[in-house]
Amino acid sequence: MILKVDNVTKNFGGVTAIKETGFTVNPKEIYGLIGPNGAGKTTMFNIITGNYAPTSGQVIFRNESLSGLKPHQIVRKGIARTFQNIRLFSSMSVLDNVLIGFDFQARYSFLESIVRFPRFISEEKRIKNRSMEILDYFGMSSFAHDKATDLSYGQQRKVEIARALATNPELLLLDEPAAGMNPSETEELGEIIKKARNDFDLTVLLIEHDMKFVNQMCDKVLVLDYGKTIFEGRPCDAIQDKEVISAYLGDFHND
Amino acid sequence: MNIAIKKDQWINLAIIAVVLWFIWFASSHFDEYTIRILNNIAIFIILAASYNLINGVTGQFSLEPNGFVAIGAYVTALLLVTPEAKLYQYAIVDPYPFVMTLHANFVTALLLAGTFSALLALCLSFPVFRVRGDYLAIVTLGFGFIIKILAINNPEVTNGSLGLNDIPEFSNLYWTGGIAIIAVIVVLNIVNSKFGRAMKAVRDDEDAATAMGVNTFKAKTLAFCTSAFFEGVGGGLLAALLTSISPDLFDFFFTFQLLIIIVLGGLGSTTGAIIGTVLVIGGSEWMRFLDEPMKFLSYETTAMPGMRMVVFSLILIFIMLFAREGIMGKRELKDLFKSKKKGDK
Amino acid sequence: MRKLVVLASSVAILASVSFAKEVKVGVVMPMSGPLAAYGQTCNEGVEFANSLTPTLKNGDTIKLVLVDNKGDKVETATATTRLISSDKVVGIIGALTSTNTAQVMAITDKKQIPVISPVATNDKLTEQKEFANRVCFTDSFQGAVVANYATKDLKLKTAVVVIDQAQVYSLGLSKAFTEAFKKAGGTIIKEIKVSSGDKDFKAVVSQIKAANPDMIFLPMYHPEVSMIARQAKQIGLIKPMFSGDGVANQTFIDLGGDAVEGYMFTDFFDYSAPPTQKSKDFIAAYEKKTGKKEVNSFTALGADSYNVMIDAMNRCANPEDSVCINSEIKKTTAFEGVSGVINIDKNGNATRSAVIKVVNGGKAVYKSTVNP
Amino acid sequence: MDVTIFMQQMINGFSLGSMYALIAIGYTMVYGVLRLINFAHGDIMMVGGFLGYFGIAVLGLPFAAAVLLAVVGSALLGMASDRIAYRPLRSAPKISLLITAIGISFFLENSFNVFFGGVPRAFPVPPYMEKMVEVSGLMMPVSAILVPVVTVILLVIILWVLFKTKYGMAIRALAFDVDTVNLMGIDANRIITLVFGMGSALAAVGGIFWAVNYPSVEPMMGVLVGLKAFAAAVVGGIGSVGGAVIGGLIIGFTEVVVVAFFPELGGYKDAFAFVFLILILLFKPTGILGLDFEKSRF
Repeated sequence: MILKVDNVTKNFGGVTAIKETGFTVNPKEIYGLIGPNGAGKTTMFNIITGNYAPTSGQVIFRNESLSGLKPHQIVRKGIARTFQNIRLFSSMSVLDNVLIGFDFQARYSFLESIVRFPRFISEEKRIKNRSMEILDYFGMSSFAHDKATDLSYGQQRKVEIARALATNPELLLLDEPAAGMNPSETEELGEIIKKARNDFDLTVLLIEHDMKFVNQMCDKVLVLDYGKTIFEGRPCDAIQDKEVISAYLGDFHND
Repeated sequence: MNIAIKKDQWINLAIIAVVLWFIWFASSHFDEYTIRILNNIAIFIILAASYNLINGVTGQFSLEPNGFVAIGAYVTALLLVTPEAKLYQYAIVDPYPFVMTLHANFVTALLLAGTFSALLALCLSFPVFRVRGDYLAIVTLGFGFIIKILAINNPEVTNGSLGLNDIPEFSNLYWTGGIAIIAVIVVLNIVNSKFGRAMKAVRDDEDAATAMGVNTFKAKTLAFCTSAFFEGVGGGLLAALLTSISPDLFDFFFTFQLLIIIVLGGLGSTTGAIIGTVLVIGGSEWMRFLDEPMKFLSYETTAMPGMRMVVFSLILIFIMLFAREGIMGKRELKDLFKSKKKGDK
Repeated sequence: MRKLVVLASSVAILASVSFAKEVKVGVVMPMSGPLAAYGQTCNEGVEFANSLTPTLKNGDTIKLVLVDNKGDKVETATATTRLISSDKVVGIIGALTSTNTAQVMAITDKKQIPVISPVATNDKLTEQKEFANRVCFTDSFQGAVVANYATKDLKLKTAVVVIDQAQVYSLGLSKAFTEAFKKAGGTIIKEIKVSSGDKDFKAVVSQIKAANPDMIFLPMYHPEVSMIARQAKQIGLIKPMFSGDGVANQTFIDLGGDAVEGYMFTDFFDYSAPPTQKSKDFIAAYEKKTGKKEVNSFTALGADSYNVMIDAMNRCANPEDSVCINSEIKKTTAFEGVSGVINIDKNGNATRSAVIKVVNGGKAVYKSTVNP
Repeated sequence: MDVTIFMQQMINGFSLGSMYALIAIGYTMVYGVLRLINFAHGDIMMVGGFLGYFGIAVLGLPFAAAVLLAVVGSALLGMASDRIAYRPLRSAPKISLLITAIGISFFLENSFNVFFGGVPRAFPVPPYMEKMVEVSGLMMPVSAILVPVVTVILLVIILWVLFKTKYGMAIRALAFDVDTVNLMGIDANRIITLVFGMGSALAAVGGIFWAVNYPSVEPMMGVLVGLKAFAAAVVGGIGSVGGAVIGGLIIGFTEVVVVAFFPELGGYKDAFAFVFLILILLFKPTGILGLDFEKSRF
């Protein structure tokens, strides 16, 4: 068990976004969180990353509770994420974007950076090489010095995932990675995520609407509806489950 | 890769050598008036380069300079003025005993001025950086206001609105120019390190920066305290240049001038801050004609004192509307060469 | 024979004119910024005096170089340096406030250029400075004048003093008054601190009313004093009120309205009682030029700064020798100025007469003169 | 310190506080909608004062007509500043908006200083405003009573506009998200300009009554008051009109109490507004009445 969401509830004022939901994700698994709009998927994401504090229940990562930790501390524990609409740093190059991920892993102090101590130079070289390796892995190294926002949509998505991998995570949270992509790009993205999962021995938790992509990718899925869990299991079973269908397509045989 | 780094280092050394030569040449050949303007420009380069760190690089809109410059100036003045001079100039009320014992040489005074400002910035950063939104501008504006009121209402320490006089004139072009070079190097080293990248990430998208493990509170506070440190040192240099300071020297106009400088130069560009300083501080001397009677195509205007200020505010609005990037945008000197190289590739 | 003499003298004059050099005198005044009104009035006096006596005894013409310091210290320092090093002035008139004048003196003392300040009254200004002079009286003299007049002439025993911590003028004058008032047997019931730029003094006047003093001393500039007078009248606080030269102008009377009727203040000079022949001529010329008879005391002192400077230069063999000018200024005795008889001691301070005026029917009316 | 003196000070505090409130409302409305600290707001109040002065002293209008002239004039100025300076920057980073606001503020101050001179001008207060009213030993001018009354009336009008009219709903919606309002077929830019107009009109009324209570107008009169009014708006809860009034009263009372009961602190009077501001940010960043901005406004 790498991630355990333990009976979490979250309400904003009167609205209950998530109602006593719990699930566990095992190492190297690709776990899908699916459900109609407003089902609480993004809220769950934000609870795991620490942006929202759950009203009750807690999140346990590698049997250590995350409650009370600030978002950036959770990232340093090994949970990285990407955003639904790509949020690369607009004023920086692709390389610098990835280097941000290494920020907390570069071992030199503020003073050392001012006086350019040898440790600063060696650490900077180390993390620059590591970043280039990751970019190479994604075939993006030739764009290293271009402005991140000048790239195509697909390329930007790759840079965003590369940037998330820079924080050397164990759990990667993907927020609708395939959104806005044509089928061939989605196909290619799926391959990259699977390959990354094996090469960086990652566990992946993703939110997605594109059921074809979910089927192709996920080992297990959890279907949320109005904040409640209505199905957990393999994606192919989910498609036949009556409750899941009615949640998605509405109850048309309400005799 | 490392050939390029070597080349960059040579360029930097060449630039520093040229500037050092210019300082020597200026202080031995130029007349008093030009040297004073160069001193002003050097001090304002220190202030503008560091102010750009919090405003331009980290994107946190703050109006703090006049507060920290005041602190730096008073700390340095109290440490430099001789006890006898203090005794006779405290007219309103006798100074506290500890004020009389304060004495230090120039370098220690400047360092203490900077450190004291940086510590105060640290305390201020807690109420301000915990909360999002642009409260930073108003709190730092209020902070500058409170510092001025404290200086006026504590005659036992600051001699009140009489201010401190007979400060030994240590600031010459070597001091101001030298420290300006150090300040620019330090700021550039910070910007081109993981701390600088974190600051730029906070500017571009704070949430995404947090998602990359950046402690945004720490990044903002580091930028704020570094800015405060150099503003304190700049204040000390200014005190040792003017040889007499008083509370009304540090009002909001001081910050407004720095704002025009970094906006004109390009928010986020240290080279831009330098160019902005030369244009604004040098320019304001040249623009004195705006205050005197002017002849527009034979139409003789009477002297309109204060016209310079109107023109300054219009320039600021004009830049914001039409040339928001300023002269250098976010680019540094080296980027100019690089972009040319990339252009012809 | 006579034709020859006329010819010779005209040639001599022509020669001297052509040889007549231009001697530059610097003027540092706040022509813009918050103190603009005061700076412009004072500068008007300097320029008018220059138009009346533009040349020295030896024919050199005096050229005034005016620089606006915006009432700001950094600008003052830059302007003073420019006047000395690039305009090569032989003397400087100026800076209005004591803090900016201190800044000018900090530079001129090292460069050995004499400074005459028209209106900077702070006691400590000229101390330990060799090239610092002024034509106005000091705060302590002005404070003593008010204190003695209140205790001896008006027999007032208790007073409340309102101090504006942010103004050097207010601090100096209130300290001088308090000392003189106590020496003359009076007691200060309460000292209230306000800050300049303030408008709401209702709380202050309510407090003064509670203290119920014989008189109120307000050593501040006219914007604040007119507000206090108005709000005092509003809550029925009618007591004799005194100020220094900070309120000696028509704007004070306009702002104060009928609330300042009977308000007494000290001033350097009163145009309705010209103390010397020179001031009679000055007022007549001023009236011819501007149509107004009311010569403000700042204008009169600006003119006197110029006149004292020229008088000292005339007494020097070489009118451009700044050190000689400075020592001559310090020998000025019984000089008949526009604002009255001026004597300048070796510290550069002026001992001169002061006048006391009272506001009556919307006009400042001359009451009496107090000689040093 | 007998009761009448205490009551007198309370009334002083109340009239000063409502003065700050009047100006703070304008700040809060512009901030609520556009998340912009309108640095020029204090100076628009100064312009209101000057227009009032010109109306009465130069054009000889009766007081009411002069107020109208000031309100319309300032509203137009506010709208023009939005139209010319802020509208092109709608999508610009926040920092450009703030710097432009500072530029406008300095422009207004210095152009008035150059063209009308720095000398304060006496504001011709209408006689009936100066009449003193005596209530059980407490003396106050009519103008000091008028201000709280006017503030309450304006507060009611604004709340009515915000919660009962079509425009009000558009303004409140705008406070959430400018883009979606456009999708709803409302021209967001026109509404924002309208809000600027309303805010500036309020500032003009504040300027006039400031000039009536303290009868003088000069180019720099808006600076200090504007800052304190913004501190009041933040203390009360930025974005909440009711909060602005409460914040204004708090700061007004504090300043009077400080001078009345702690005379030696008189010099620090102006600093209290900012001390409150920093304290509020430490303990309750959303302000007394303020609502968490992620949720709702006003």
